[in-house]
Amino acid sequence: MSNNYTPDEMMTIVASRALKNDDVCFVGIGAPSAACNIARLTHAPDITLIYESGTIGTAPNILPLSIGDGELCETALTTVSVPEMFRYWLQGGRITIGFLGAAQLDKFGNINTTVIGDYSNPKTRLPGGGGAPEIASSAKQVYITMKQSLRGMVEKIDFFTSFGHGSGGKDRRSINIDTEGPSLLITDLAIWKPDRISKEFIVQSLHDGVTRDMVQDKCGWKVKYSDNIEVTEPPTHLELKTLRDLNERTKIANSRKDTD
Amino acid sequence: MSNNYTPDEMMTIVASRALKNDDVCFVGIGAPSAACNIARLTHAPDITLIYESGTIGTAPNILPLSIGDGELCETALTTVSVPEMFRYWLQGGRITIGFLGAAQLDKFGNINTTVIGDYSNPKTRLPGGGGAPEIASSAKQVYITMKQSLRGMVEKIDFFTSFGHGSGGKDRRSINIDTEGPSLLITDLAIWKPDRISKEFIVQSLHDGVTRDMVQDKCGWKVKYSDNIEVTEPPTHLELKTLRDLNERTKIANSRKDTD
Amino acid sequence: MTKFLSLEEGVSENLKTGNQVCFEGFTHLIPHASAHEVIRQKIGRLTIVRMTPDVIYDQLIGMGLVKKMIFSYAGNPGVGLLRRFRDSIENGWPNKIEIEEHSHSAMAHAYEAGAAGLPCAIFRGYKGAELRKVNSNIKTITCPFTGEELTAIPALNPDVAFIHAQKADKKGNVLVEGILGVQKEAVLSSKRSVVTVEEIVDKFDCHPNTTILPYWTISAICHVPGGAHPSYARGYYKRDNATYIEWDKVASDREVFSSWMQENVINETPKIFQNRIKNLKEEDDE
Amino acid sequence: MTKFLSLEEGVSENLKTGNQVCFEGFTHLIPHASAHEVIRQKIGRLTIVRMTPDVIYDQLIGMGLVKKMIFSYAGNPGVGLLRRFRDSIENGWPNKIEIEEHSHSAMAHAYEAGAAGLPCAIFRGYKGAELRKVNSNIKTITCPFTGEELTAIPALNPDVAFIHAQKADKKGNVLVEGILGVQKEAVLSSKRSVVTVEEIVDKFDCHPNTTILPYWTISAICHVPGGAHPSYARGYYKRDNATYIEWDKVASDREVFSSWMQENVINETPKIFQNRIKNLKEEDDE
Repeated sequence: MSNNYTPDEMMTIVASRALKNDDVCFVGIGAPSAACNIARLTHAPDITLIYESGTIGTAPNILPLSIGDGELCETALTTVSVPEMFRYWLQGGRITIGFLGAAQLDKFGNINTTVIGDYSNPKTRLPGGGGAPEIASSAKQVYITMKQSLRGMVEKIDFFTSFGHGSGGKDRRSINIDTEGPSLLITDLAIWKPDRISKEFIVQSLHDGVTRDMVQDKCGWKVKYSDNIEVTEPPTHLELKTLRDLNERTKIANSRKDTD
Repeated sequence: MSNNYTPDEMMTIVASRALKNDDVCFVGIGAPSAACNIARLTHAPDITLIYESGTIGTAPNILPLSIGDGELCETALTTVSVPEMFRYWLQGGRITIGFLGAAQLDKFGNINTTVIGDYSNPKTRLPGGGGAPEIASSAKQVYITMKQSLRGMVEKIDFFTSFGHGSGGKDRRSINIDTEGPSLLITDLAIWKPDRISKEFIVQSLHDGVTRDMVQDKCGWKVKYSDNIEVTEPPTHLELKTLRDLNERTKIANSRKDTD
Repeated sequence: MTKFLSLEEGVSENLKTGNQVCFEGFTHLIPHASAHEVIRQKIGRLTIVRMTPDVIYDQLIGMGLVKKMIFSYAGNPGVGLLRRFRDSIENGWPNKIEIEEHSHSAMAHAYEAGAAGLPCAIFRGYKGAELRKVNSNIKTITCPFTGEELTAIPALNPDVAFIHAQKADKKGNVLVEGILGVQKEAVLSSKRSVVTVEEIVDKFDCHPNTTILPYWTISAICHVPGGAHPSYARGYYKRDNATYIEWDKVASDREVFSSWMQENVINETPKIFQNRIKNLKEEDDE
Repeated sequence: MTKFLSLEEGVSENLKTGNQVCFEGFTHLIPHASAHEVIRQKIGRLTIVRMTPDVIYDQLIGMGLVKKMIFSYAGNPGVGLLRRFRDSIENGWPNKIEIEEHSHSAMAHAYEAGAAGLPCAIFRGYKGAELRKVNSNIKTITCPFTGEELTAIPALNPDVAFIHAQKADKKGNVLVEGILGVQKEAVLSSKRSVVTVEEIVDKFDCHPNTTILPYWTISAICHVPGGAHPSYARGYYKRDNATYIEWDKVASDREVFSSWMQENVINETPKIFQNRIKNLKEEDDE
């Protein structure tokens, strides 16, 4: 066990712990990709990682910069076309965990990655939804990872890029979504799960050294806590080494070769 | 040129002559398959042959017994899945010539390969339509080959497996089919083309040695003839040799090896 | 998650009386051994599904195990009609099966929709075709953009799919190559799937875009060399065209059929298939 | 029927002012050289289509050649936002482009429908998603069998598709392998298509199920080694991640952008691409 780690590392490692050996994950770039691969390299060697570029059962030795790096294809069980990926694999209901990030997130797990401000005249135009609208409805569960900030975790998101639990309660069922939706939120400060009835995210566990004030200071809604709040176990030596080795390999591979 | 040939050989060779080097043919088993390959082995070396088993640009050295013989895949440019074949290639409008045979045919090119008699209590249950219903509507043109008989060429077919020109005239347009439909009928006795207006098949050419009576004796409707009726050129030596060599190679390949 | 089972177990654990089941294969890789095992286990009242029902469907029908057939072309390819199928439809022997008849394009779209998790497929089909009048599962839908009337059919989602494939690896991933048919769609659209394979290897070493079904999409893998005979398995053995031609005679007479089935199916085991391909190995020609 | 042309001719013969055009590629095989040629030829008022518009779309927009963009994710993958795209949307520089925005699943279905000759696609999409409210090309349709409300979108049928591929053979057949994206669908759904390739070979020698586009589906083939850079071509050269990261800086400032474009695009020819991949050859690592 080590005390010497960053909140980012903590977030990635906690996310990796939530994954099981028989999960089939639809992986996004960034923290989700790192988390999924740490899981694969530690406690879940048989986990199936799927990237939307069509690579199924991939096992990259370095983290891809993009969703379609060559490394993903070379180490995959097979690579299918993008239409097949979205039709047979995502919409076909074969994904157990869809990983999503967010520019803005509300307490019901609704996500905005489209615009800040008005859609037609945005203050900031973001990349848009990509796979997220259907990952949110077709994956059996959705895990969300994000670094907490007042700009990111907001009372009301500017645009519903993907639907979480709507206004809470049975909102998903009411629009005929039969998957579970966001069931886990992992931030750099805490682990959150939706309340069974209201579906509002509730803090279940504070990362080692994090206080309730620290969580509230970086969250735009009034934070609720579980009655049995826990302290997240810090990264183990193995977890941290696995993550850092992976990042180091990735950094070396992505550096420019200026001369031959 | 040779006088020593069968009506079947004549039919196949005449059909092969109708094919052009830049045609993309959706090939059925039997006479169409032989005709397409004779064309490929004589005047149309670059013709694209597609079998519904998914083989695109195939060049079999022997005639396949079934629509999915290994020979078709081994000699193909590429082999795609059957759903892709029917979706991207046939329905996508990429086929210039669809070849159809018929158990029953009427004078407007409508085809029955489903049942003789009533659908629910048939006298003879035939194999059914397979690819034909959509070949008939999606291929740019349809060529029909069949041996003439009173049972086969009938005033009224028992079941519309695939739609030709309906009751003639603009019937195809009236049900929103925008392809040309049956544009050529090649029998063992004659070459027929639809009248420009009525769409009824008219004899254009009698095979060498065939009389009008012979055609009428084996056709269940009152046969009409073109004003400029021609005599079909008999098979050339090359055509006949190519066909017979192909059939011989095929026969050898399909014979059982009883001992090692 | 897949299990490696004997074919006897693979069939008995996955196929139940009254199920809807497909044994897919488009000339290539037809799962004959699996159908024969179903016949030996006398699993009946089946709704059998296939684009191109051929010999094994003739056999299932002739043995009285079939309640209904959903299909698009029922023939002995390149040879002629299916005589046991005809005897059922025309004379009700041993029972008159129900049929739901489609075109190939419709069936292909229906499997695709099933694999894609959709309740129905839309396509441009059946224009002027009379099947529309006799099959209530052919409906229409209007394109909300162009106003064009399109054809709609329900997705296929069989209870069980049986396919035959070239290889499985030790984890249970399955590789199919050559003429692919609708096998991938059959497996992905079905609730359960049983795959017989020619060979089990440590690891695949193949092109990145090869058709591979991950182990977690398959219920059971059974090692049955020759299990496609008289169909073929590219890279292993050739199609036994002579046997297809002979089937026409066997099936033409009820008694000949019944004694043939007793001798060649009921009294046999899946092991017989490896003998049947002995003279058909691909290297024989090379 | 395909023609072998220079890239200059391939572009000028096929792309016209005001066309709808896609330059497809999903991280892999992005047709950079083709987009640069379009920029040099100043073909404008384009409607550009792509699932993942990235650097070349930022460049086309920044050069003022774009009227409208149809897309599902506009980012510099793994790096950040597209700054020229943002400048257009947020500040109208050099012009404010129209957008039609979708999800990946919708775009993939729309290309598929286009390739399959259908006017629209149905899928289970956009549930609770707000794009429904801002995009009038997202409609609903009711399944005639289950009553389920499904989402419908119009098929994509661009005037021209540009893709980059590994190989063409002498007849003009095109081989694509590795991450396939929606390139096959892009070509098959488009009225015309231009393919840049790394290499022209006599004949392919490959797995029977490899993705090959027959020569009669392609309008023009242009031999442009390195034509995907800084994207990559499996088997030839690696992705130049450093260049993608640098793009973020170039695009952050209008003047830096303009002079970069002058120097690296306007003043160059397609030949420059083979120099750009010199240090990225796959064998460098092996």
